[in-house]
Amino acid sequence: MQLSRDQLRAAYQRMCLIRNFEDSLHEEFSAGNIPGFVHLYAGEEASGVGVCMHLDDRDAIASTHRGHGHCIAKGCDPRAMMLEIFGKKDGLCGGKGGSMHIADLSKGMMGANGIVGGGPPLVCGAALTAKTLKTGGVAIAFVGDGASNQGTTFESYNLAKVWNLPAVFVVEDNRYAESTASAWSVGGNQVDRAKGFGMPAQEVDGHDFFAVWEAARQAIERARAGEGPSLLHVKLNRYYGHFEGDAITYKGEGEIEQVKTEKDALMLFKQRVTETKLLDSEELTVIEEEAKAAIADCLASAKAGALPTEADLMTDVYVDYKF
Amino acid sequence: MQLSRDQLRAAYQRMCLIRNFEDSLHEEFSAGNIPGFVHLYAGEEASGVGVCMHLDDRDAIASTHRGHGHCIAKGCDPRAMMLEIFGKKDGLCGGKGGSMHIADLSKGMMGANGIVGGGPPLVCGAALTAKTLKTGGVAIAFVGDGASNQGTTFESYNLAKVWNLPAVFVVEDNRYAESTASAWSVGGNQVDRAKGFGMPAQEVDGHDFFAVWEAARQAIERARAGEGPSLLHVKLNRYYGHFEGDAITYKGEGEIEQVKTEKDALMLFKQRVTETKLLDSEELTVIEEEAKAAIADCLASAKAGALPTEADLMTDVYVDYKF
Amino acid sequence: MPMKSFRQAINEALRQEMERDQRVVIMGEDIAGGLGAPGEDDAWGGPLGVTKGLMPQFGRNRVLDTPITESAFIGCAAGAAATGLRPVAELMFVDFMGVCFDQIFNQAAKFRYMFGGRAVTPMVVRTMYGAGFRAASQHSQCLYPVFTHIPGLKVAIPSNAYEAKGLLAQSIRDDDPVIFFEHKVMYDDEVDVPDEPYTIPFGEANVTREGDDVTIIAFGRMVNFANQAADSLAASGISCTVVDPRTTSPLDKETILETASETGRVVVIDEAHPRCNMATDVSALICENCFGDLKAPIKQVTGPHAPVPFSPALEDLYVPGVPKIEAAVREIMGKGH
Amino acid sequence: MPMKSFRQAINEALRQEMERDQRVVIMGEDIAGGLGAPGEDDAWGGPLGVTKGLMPQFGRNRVLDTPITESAFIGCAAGAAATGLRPVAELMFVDFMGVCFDQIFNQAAKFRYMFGGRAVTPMVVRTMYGAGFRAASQHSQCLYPVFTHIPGLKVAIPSNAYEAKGLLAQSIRDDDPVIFFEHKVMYDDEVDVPDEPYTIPFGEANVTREGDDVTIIAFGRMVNFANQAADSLAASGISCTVVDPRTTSPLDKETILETASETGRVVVIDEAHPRCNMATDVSALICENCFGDLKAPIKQVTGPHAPVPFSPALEDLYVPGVPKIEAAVREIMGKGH
Ligand SMILES: Cc1ncc(C[n+]2csc(CCOP(=O)(O)OP(=O)(O)O)c2C)c(N)n1
Ligand SMILES: Cc1ncc(C[n+]2csc(CCOP(=O)(O)OP(=O)(O)O)c2C)c(N)n1
Ligand SMILES: [Mg+2]
Ligand SMILES: [Mg+2]
Repeated sequence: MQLSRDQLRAAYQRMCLIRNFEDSLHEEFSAGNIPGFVHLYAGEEASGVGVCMHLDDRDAIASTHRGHGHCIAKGCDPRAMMLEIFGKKDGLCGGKGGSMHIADLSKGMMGANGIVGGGPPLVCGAALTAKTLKTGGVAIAFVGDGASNQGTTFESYNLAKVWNLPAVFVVEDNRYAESTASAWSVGGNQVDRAKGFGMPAQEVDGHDFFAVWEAARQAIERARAGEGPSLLHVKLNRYYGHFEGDAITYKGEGEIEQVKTEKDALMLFKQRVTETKLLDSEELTVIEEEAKAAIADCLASAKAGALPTEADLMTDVYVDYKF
Repeated sequence: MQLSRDQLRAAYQRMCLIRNFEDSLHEEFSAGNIPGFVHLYAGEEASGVGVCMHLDDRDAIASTHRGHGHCIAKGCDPRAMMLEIFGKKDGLCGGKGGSMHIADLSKGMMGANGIVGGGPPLVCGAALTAKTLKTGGVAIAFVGDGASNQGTTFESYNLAKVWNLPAVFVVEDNRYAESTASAWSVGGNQVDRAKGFGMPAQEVDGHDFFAVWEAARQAIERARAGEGPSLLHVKLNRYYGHFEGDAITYKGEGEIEQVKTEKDALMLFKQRVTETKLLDSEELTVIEEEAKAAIADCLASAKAGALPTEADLMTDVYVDYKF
Repeated sequence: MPMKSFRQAINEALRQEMERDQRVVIMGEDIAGGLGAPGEDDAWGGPLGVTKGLMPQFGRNRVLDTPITESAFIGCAAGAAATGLRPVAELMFVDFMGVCFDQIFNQAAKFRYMFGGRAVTPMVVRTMYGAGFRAASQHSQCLYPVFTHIPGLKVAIPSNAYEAKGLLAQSIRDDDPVIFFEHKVMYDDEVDVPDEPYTIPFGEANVTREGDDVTIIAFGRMVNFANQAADSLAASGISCTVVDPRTTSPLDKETILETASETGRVVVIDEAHPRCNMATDVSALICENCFGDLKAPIKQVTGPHAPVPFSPALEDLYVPGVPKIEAAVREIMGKGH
Repeated sequence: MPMKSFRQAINEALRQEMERDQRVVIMGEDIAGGLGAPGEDDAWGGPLGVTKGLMPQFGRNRVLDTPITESAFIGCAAGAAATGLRPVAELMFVDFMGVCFDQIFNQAAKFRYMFGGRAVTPMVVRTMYGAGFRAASQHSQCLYPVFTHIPGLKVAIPSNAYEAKGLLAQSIRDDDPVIFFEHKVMYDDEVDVPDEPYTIPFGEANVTREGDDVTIIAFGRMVNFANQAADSLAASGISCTVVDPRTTSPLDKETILETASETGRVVVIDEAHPRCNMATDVSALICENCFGDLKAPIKQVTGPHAPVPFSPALEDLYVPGVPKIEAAVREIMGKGH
């Protein structure tokens, strides 16, 4: 399978949007402009985008606490996201969700999730909806290496297998859960675990957009064809701390820098498409600059946005309820 | 490794005690003499006894809702158990626990459990105690095929592996969880699942006491030697319904009878030890009759036992508490 | 009107709602039963036969047996509800909430708020509660106070078969997540139940007795005990109002406050453990809002602060019964009663 | 006496109890941190640094970092407690209870009763609660009413660093399972805390202010707000008693009832959602037991029946603050206040 030039441009654009989105949040957090827990996806772009390039609005994804990248990859509006993260009334969730709870069901984005392992069961549900209503849709659970040890995740593997659901589990193994290495916390390994549940699985280099894209293509086609769930073990790295404010002392010296220089996802993508002459470097530069400008613009909107008010406090608890 | 004649006698005695215990409960339930949920272990004796023959009081087991057999195998007093199941004051748990919550921590029996998948985390705890206090003990979780799909079970596999705990998981696969076949409910299989977590595992014929005994010996020695957890997939059959009152219409015609005639655990044991002349059939008959009499006696005690009274209702909620 | 059992009423509500709306699916452990097994299909119809017959009518695609995997299938129901189905999940015993509560209270209950109103989660969790079945500590709890505490959840507790049918139909048609409580000792209890579908709105209490002296507010199975107590107290000249709030969330505050003010004497009956339960909830509500009308302390009659014991001898002492309710009423009526 | 932060006080209690008793072990996610990683060992010391320094002193065998596996490690703590250790498990945020509640409320809490008194389960679950941290709906709940509802559990909610140190030491020495609540916005708050170990007994309330007009009963962080309100009300001539029950289970009923009777006017402050919470619990208790002494309705000041919103603009409205407490007091004092 081959990506069209339009698809390649779209992929690079999304990756650049994510990178810029996260880099600006990092700055804004450091400047004290964003409250709460903020977990950045910078460095992991190829995974979210490589997977979501295969999806459309009938497909659903469930994300994690580290959800911004998945949101953008799945087509959520970065401006509304930025407003949300700044707690503004016009945020994607009216300011009520914040970074850890961004969602847009109209785009099939079922939510970032503050609960590690919260997403996989929900994905079984979206997959069940697709299967029952015969929408042709599939559902993807993004699962951290840390979340890969949570009971809800294993149960979802089994339920998806036993019910033959159109689901894919994407284990994004960025080598750490908070400060704890996945090399320590994961008994066995992701691929063997999947096989233990009777699911096909493969390991993928998560810095390589094309590798993710191809592996995801197979898994998603399989699910769409009614052949059941499978798992991808995507190995990658995050560039920032677990959350903003993390001093990252647990990582080895130069660990992040080495990844950045040797296998940055955007860099690898650019090398590949220019070397193979699929896109030229000028158009890539345009995409980069547009992304940068777009995010700067989102940021300006977010800063200027109005806050929610007392009238918003008690709305949206229920569809209807007699208080 | 070879079992001594004394060990063989003890093993057969325990199996006979369990069989008689369960058969009498079946009758008593049918006669309306026992209330509540009663899950019988008849048919599965070789598993509990084959495993527990390797254990002593420093070792712990956690059981399931189908706990009577494990209790007897681990050395709990059948009389006190019977009193408990009849809800009597002198029951092993003062009548407060009943069939689903029999326990005797002094014997390392951490309790039957009304929650499917409740036991494995507790076993990690007992194993941690053994490891931390260097008692030399090991801890065994009995897990049904149904319970093998519960998140708590998987998490316990991983925790035991990552912490290198002296634990063994014994999956007693009696082919059904309530009315649902394990052939349907278990994605993948037990041995591959264990391997997915990096644990050694083997499949065992649970009708064959000697097979269980040998596999358990290896797993328990491994754990005692500090080499970490492992799993046994024990395949067996239950003779009665899921609980007493179950019409068992989901099973195939003659399914239970065939097991009883072809591979009843007591029958196989007897054949093996008499054929190999380890024990003679007279002494086995004596053991059988003694077991029968012992259980009849327990039953009489249980029926005659006094009930708890209002004074007992609010005791044992706490060690101490200011109401 | 035909007499139907609590079990039949629930079965009928499920059947009628499934007929009415293709998006309604039901799921749970052995709700049909016999999956993968050589014998009878629909072998169980739920552990106590409540869902029997639904699989033959609606098929395995809408009657979904699950492995033992509450967090996955309850979460699956939440995810399915958010994406277009209307699932009814059976949490066999509410005591099992501890293995799946996150998917209920952090996911389903909060989607709408966290997502700024841009989500609906029309799911129902049917679950058994209550003592009296000799089912011991881990199969006998009430726990509805815990669910009532959580914003975003609705909680229905039918007191008989008629209520069960109407409240369950409403639960399924409702666009918010509803936890539906079925008392396990009531399944064989019969009352008149219409054949045709009907709903009972949430947050509207049912006043089952009207009286002048004391208002008894009770939940679920306890409503029946309260009615019995009221009938027997009437014989000794004490006239009671009995209120069945039907749903604890939303709670029909108006009816509660009105009936409390009318009599000025209140007894609240709650089978649940006494701390932070519905008895405290309703007592506090009344004490805050119609203090001036109160003639006596508000009495609470509840289960004790202890796990549910197995022994029938103890369990019978555990469950708040008619005599305890009568005694509480007589106590606040004061001397001479 | 040296000033110490809430964080330091908890760290000190853990350290001293671990020194005192070899059976005390602590476990949780990243409570030391850096496991399997090339960089700093003890890199985190818990997500907010509360357990920092304990691993270097006591080693990895007693400071046990876990995978993200709450049901396994909380259950492990229960099993370890039942077999001879005295584990202190950290449930990072109480909001995560939903993935492990079974091991707490059906296992640890019930062992002793189910096993007829033949078990002790000396475990502590330390956990963060409360709003104000901009941590949104799934990291800001209180939920202690849920644990208070469960027989077999004890629940401690320290209101400052001094209380935290003494109550945590007691929790660790206690032979029953204790859930220990730490308000996440209080970690940097300092008060005088003795260096030497001490315990504060459970079920003995602390009366932090004595007054004649109104009794304010508050929990955890709210005690500080109640004190502030009392101080400011004193300026306008309203004199308040403030009661910090310290533990919700057991609850010091005597002190509550006594102080309520003395003033005859009561306000209960509870950060938790309003339904079936500690405000209802205490209100109902008072209304049942000192009705005759009450001069006014019992007011409840609580968080609203809504998930905790992320936006600081909304969260600030969410948390019950000093002005709301003052307003409630003035309201029951009646006209002219
Ligand atoms: C149930 C639960 N336990 C613990 C946490 C705290 N927590 C938030 S993120 C995180 C680490 C997650 O690691 P991983 O799954 O690898 O995702 P990553 O952060 O690396 O993307 C932890 C422990 C939580 N939010 N929910
Ligand atoms: C968490 C939980 N879910 C469901 C149940 C109801 N239940 C009790 S036993 C059982 C089947 C267990 O099957 P298995 O683990 O195979 O054990 P077996 O009964 O075959 O010995 C079920 C579903 C329960 N007790 N706990
Ligand atoms: Mg990670
Ligand atoms: Mg089974």
